[in-house]
Amino acid sequence: MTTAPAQRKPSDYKSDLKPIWCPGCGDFGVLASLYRAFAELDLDPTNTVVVSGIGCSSRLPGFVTTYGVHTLHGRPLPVAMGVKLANPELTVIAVGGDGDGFAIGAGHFPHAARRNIDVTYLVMDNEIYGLTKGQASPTSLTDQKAPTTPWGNLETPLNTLAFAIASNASFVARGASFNTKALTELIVQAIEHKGFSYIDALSPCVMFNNKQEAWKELVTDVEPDHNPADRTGAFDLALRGGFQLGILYRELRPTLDDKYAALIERTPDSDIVAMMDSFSARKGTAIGKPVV
Amino acid sequence: MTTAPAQRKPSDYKSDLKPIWCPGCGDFGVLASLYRAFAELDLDPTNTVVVSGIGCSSRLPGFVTTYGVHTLHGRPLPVAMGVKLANPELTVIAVGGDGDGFAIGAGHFPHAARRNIDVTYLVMDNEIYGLTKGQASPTSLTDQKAPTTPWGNLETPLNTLAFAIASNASFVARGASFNTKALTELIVQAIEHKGFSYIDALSPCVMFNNKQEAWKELVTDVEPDHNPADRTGAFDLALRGGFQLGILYRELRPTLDDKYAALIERTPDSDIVAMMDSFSARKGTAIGKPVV
Amino acid sequence: MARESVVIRLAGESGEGVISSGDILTQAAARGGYWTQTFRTYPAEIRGGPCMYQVRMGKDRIYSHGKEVDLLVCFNQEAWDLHWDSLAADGVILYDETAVAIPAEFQDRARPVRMEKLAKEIGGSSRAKNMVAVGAVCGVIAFDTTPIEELVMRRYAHKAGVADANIAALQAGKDESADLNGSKEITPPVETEEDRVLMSGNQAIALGAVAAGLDYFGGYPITPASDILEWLSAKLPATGGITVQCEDEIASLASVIGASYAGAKAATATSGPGLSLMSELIGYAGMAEIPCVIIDAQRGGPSTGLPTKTEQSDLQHALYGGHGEAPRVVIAPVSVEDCFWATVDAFNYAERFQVPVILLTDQGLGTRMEVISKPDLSKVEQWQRKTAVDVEGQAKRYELTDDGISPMGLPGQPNGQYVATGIEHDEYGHPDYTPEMHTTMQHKRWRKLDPLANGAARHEYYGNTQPDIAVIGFGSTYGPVREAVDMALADGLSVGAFYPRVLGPFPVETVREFTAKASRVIVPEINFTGQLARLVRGEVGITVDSQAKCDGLPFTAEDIHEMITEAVR
Amino acid sequence: MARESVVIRLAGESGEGVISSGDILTQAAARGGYWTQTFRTYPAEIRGGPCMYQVRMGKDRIYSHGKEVDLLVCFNQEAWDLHWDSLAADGVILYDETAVAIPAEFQDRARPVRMEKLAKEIGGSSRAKNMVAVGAVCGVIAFDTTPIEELVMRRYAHKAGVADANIAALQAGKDESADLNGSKEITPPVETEEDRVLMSGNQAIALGAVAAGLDYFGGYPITPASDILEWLSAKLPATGGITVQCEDEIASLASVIGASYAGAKAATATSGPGLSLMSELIGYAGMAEIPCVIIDAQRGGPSTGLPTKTEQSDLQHALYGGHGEAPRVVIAPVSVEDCFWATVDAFNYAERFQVPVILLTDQGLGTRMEVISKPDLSKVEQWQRKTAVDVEGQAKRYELTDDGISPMGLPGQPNGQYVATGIEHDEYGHPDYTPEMHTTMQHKRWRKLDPLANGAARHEYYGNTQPDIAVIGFGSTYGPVREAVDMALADGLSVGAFYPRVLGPFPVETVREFTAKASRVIVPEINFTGQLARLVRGEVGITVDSQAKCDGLPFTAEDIHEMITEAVR
Ligand SMILES: Cc1ncc(C[n+]2csc(CCOP(=O)(O)OP(=O)(O)O)c2C)c(N)n1
Ligand SMILES: Cc1ncc(C[n+]2csc(CCOP(=O)(O)OP(=O)(O)O)c2C)c(N)n1
Ligand code: SF4
Ligand code: SF4
Ligand SMILES: [Mg+2]
Ligand SMILES: [Mg+2]
Repeated sequence: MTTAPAQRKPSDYKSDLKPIWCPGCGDFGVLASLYRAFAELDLDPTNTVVVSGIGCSSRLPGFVTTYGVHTLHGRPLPVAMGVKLANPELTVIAVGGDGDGFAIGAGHFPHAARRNIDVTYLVMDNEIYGLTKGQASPTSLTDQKAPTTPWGNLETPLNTLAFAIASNASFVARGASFNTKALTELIVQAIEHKGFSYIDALSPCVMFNNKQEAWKELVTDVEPDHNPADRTGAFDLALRGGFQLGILYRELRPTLDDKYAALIERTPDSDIVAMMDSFSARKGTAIGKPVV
Repeated sequence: MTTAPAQRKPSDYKSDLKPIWCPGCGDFGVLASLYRAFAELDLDPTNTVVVSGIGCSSRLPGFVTTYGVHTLHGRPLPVAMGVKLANPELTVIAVGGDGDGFAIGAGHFPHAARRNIDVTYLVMDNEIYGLTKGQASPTSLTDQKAPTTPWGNLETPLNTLAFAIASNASFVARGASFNTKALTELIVQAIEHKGFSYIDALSPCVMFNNKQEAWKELVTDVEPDHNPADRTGAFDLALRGGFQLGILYRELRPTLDDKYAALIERTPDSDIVAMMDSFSARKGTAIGKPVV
Repeated sequence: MARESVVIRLAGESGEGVISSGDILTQAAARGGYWTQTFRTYPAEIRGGPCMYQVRMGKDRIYSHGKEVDLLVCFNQEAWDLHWDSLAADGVILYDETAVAIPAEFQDRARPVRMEKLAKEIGGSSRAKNMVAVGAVCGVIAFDTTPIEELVMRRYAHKAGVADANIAALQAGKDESADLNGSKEITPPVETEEDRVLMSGNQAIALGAVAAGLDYFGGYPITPASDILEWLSAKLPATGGITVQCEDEIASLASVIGASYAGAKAATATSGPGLSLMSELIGYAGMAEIPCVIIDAQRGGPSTGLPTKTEQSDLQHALYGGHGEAPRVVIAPVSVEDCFWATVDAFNYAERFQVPVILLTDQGLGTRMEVISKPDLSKVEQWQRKTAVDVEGQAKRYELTDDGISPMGLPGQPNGQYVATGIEHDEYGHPDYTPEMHTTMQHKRWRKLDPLANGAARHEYYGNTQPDIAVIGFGSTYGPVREAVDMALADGLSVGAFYPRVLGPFPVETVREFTAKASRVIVPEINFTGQLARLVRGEVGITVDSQAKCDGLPFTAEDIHEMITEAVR
Repeated sequence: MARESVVIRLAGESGEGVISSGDILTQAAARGGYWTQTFRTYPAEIRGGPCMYQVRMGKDRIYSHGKEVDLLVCFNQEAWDLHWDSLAADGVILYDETAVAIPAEFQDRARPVRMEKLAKEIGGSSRAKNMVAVGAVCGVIAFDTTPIEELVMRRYAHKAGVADANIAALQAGKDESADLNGSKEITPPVETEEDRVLMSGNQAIALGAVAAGLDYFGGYPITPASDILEWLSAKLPATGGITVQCEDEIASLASVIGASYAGAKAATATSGPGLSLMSELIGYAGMAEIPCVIIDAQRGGPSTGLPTKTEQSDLQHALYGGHGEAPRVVIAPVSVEDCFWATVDAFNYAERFQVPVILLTDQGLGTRMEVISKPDLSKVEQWQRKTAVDVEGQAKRYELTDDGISPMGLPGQPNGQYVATGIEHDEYGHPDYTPEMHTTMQHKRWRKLDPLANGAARHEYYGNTQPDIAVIGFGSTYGPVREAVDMALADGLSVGAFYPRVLGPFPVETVREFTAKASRVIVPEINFTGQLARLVRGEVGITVDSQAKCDGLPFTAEDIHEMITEAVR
């Protein structure tokens, strides 16, 4: 008989690779929160997959002892969906940057959300492109100066929380790298949530957009009387100025993998032999295409 | 002296190409509304560009006497942005289907919206892929049967109005092909609106998803006391059951082309000679990259 | 004298019953024991536009759709205008009496059929036009209508009235062409116990995927590949697998890669525009060494092009598409039957070599219906990927092995953890951009394909194996080339055809041997720039005679025979 | 004896001042009247990882970055470990006294420099390390520091204290290497009135675009192309043009196509991953005949690959990428100077032939700084597209003309209205999928490129024009090849190089002529599979000796010289 393993510690999730982030980068705080959340949930690294795109933040899977997929710029969500649907036993976490998720990857987000794939999506939002050296991102502020906006950003930033709520994400929250305790707790709840959970984690880029101090001024906790089941209320909260930390929206509805499991359950079993026979030239199928 | 031309008639916008749509297709009603709206605005076909993607609905530009760009599946919005920015004098209308706009094209929508490109985007929403013969689209209902969902659609449809409001579209409305008078009026207002205007036009596919009669039961007009300046209120309205016809949201803020015009205005003039000189090996630039 | 095969062409406006008539005839022929092959053209619009359905049936195996039409059925005037010049010198014509005017010189071999009128009289609506037309055809070729009646009974099992009306329409149609009846009599089929199936190339692919062990299929609708996704959506859940209609082709392949990472046998299907969009991810799969199968049903290009026409113009993109140099396998099945086997190969190669495999078919092959010998399922092998089940300590996911194939950890397997990545990396998958590592790893990744270049892949030969006149083609042109080789052999020529079933990696030595004694190498292909010809020249360094055409139509055996004949002149 | 050129290599941890030291040296050398060329390697991460900056300067025009290092400056131990074996036999070493240990056998030609210490003492922080290092270098090569002081004064015009401290650090550095000073003395530059500029390949491209009349630039950041977008974002509005950072590369090219449709000269820039994503739209631009320029700064691939390393592995994708067969022009500039001219050509070809033009550079060429003769702006031509200004009645947008070029209506032009489309179409742009129309239109679209294949494009020759040993390359390898040809000519060999500046359409006849007397054709390129070699074989049908390497580093002249020498053995 094997003895039950002791509860895992945060350090058990730390890989041999040293993070390549700049000293002080917010992503360290997010990573630390992730380690702690994993430990709190005692996740088995063998059954956990962290999927990312491309960017500073997207290097995260390398620093974790779980399975990982460092995909292409903007593609973590559809890859994560494939992982989860192929093996619903796995805990799947997608991570990445604001550019990865909401510029090139924006088209995948609403579909992951409305399908309610059982994946936690943790975005390290620094309102900038870190890896490519500081260009504006879809969450950069209007008038912000950056190498591609030397005269000031002409665009209105995307409110990713409002976007998530509108897209039918079933769990929408915001945390911050400089508040690891709360962020850890949010990650725990997001992973425990059955369905698509989105966390916007403020995570300052000290190199190209160091707003840590400014952001600390702007954060407030979601008020305790906020009702996370109220979608319009959550939307209203998302539009409010400053950064509301906490869970804005939460809803329970069947996940995509559950629905597929039910579908497989409800379709009568068949196999290649029967399928091949249905094309028999002599026995003949009924005229027309195969129907269910 | 030339005499002022008489106001153009709807039929003046009708091209020689006969629409290839199935008899009864909702797109006829949308096209008729567009002709009328053009006539009401007396748009000059020479200065008007209709941009589309791929789908039954995206064949529309061929049936209009204006300039047109029949682009690729999902790409009308970025193409329309390019057209408008290159020549802000033009009236630019993007059209297409629900699949074109919200499946493959979903990633461009929030950016067109938050940038407030001065383009009207008219989606012929039949909740189905018409051209490829009836597969489910992102707006298809849950449990709907279609060739790719023979066991019923497992997904939650995207609420495109809520999505548009969350994405910061500055004009969000819904019309229906079977209500051409109201739709004409909406198109007129959308084109007159300075900024990104989105119209979801219900437009039944009689071939693969004929919901015309059902939809007629479900439409109601936006209540007259609805305040289109209230973003949360608009969101709430978008979530309500049934189809609300009318303008849900409207806001005036500077358009992207206006901002670029102001930027060009505010940057001191220069030319290739001066730019080349700034690289002079002898005279030498200051150390480092060129700065503004 | 009865003919061994007949070519029947039905033509009219899309939506008028042309397609259903063709389908009924094809299924009836199959059921009646004939070999058949079909060919269709139809507009890219949903409604309207000319369409055409050609059925060739015969007592022996049929390899191409045939050139000269023995029996032309015109549903409208345009059908006559477009197709009269495809008629054989003694070809006969049936036409809707109200809609078509036939020139005087054809009158003696043309017969009016009251399609519309009889359909309405008997069936109560014009829907039964197709049955009238099919009946008339059966009369001309002296085809026993029993199989059709059976099919009708099955289809309308619970609607006796409808079934009766259809059968009545069929008989009435037969009477319409009474004085031509039997004029194109077809030899009765050979009695056999052999099991045969009737299916399209796309269906054969879907079945091949199931046979190979498909678990996950992510796709996005596109003509002419959609029905693979559709068929699998109906059938795969019954085997425990699933299909997802994704938001676009990028998401389709991304989800396939995710599923495969997690251990599933995974595939997608698309046509050119989708393949273009997948370029970046194909490179990722090659770099991260994640098995996956991508089916590309080529259509007329470039761009949106000719969605419902056939072309073989994605070859170079399949081989080289995507920046950088990522290994991949490119397979081109040569027939409907081979669509099944090539798909099985595709999965097996993907799993064994841990690469993306692109299966190149085309609109013609994917949509044509063909009677084929039923694939012997006991011959299907399922290869599994090399996994990291038994590793101790940290898994070397990208271990440098002799054959380049490394153990792949699968989530759930202890100690298999690694990070799949598109960044250059060391054996552990850790980022490493040194010149040495990049060189080493490119060698490792490409080395995996060596066996396929050097004998492990099965190719297709027909005729002489070291001919004087050598024909090299790929994919769907095999059928007409095979028939043309038969004609040329009958002419007494030394001729043979070689069809590489695996085009990437290219079987350089095999082609060199095949062409060793050739005075002429003819390369027919359906595209504009002669892609295969360029490939053969670039890889093998021999002179070839490029015979490329890009009219959106398949070759006929006669086309190829003429090329061969020209070559010896 | 003073040397005509010296190779200086600075190496250390990214972020330590290596890059700024190299930049200062380069700019000072340029200002001082030297020709220079630089070469850098750096990690793909923002912070940390080894980086290297090599400056070659000399009195004559410099074509390559040089192989053997005359002076190595080590900021840390790793720098020594990585670079000691690049030292020339008599190369000298400067190193940070606290951080580096130099083996005994190098001690006599290595000198410690108190980089950190002096910087802190003089400048108050370690930021001035770079000045100490530069000062030490100046001592060794006996380079007059005046230009540096001027640069410092300009930079810190308003901060006298900072300027003084920097200059003091510079002088202190010079003293550190006192006993090596002058050991690598460089010949003074030739006095000249000629105007020269110092710029990178990317900057030359940005300037070329402005010179060609760029109106609209849509881009998405990606290494190593981002600074084209960045530079233009700062500068283009001053000319009335604009840049947009789009949401991805698909949107970038889509917006460029939209802008061009509306009459703007429009371009985008990217690297491999972005080019892959653009595949479908490149085909669209080819089919709809919309002019546009796509700059691809190639980097190490496949997939995410080696973002900061150089490679020439996108050639095939540039030529064939995307399904179907859509015409395009592929240009490869051969030097920083040519980046300017090739960009002008790119716009002109795009406008005249109404096609997408892909400009292939690479990380090495795009990021290296080079002193070049200032391009003579009076020689810049701006070609305009053929428009439909004067048409009467309905415009035949895709009119079948002899040269294939049709009048393009621009919004705002009366009677020019048409619908641009990726569907096969007739002369009016109306959908038409008939076999005849597709064949006709493919011919029309491709015919436009004939002039470029047959003499209209300028190519680059060096050495003999019909040599015994022929070298064919493309793009950035020109510099080292040119130097190697000089070496081989000096060896008495019959040798010459041909660089097609336009690779698609390929100048088949030109290559045939160039190689007519060659006993060997060497094709050096920086990739794994030998893409150019395959292209030459496939297009010209000649035997070539592929010399492909994929280590992410540019060739040196010595590498090429060795190939040539091997060839005659
Ligand atoms: C297709 C493609 N386009 C562009 C890039 C270049 N690129 C790498 S990361 C990145 C953006 C990074 O920003 P973000 O996602 O916010 O991550 P961060 O570095 O800020 O954490 C870009 C544009 C790429 N790798 N692939
Ligand atoms: C890249 C690409 N993928 C797929 C297709 C096939 N396709 C053409 S139209 C279409 C969807 C049409 O649906 P929708 O946009 O709703 O338009 P509708 O026909 O319903 O008006 C698809 C999937 C394509 N043309 N290009
Ligand atoms: S560049 Fe910014 S985001 Fe990237 S590692 Fe450095 S601080 Fe973090
Ligand atoms: S298929 Fe549907 S959407 Fe398309 S034309 Fe017909 S009715 Fe309209
Ligand atoms: Mg970011
Ligand atoms: Mg639709």
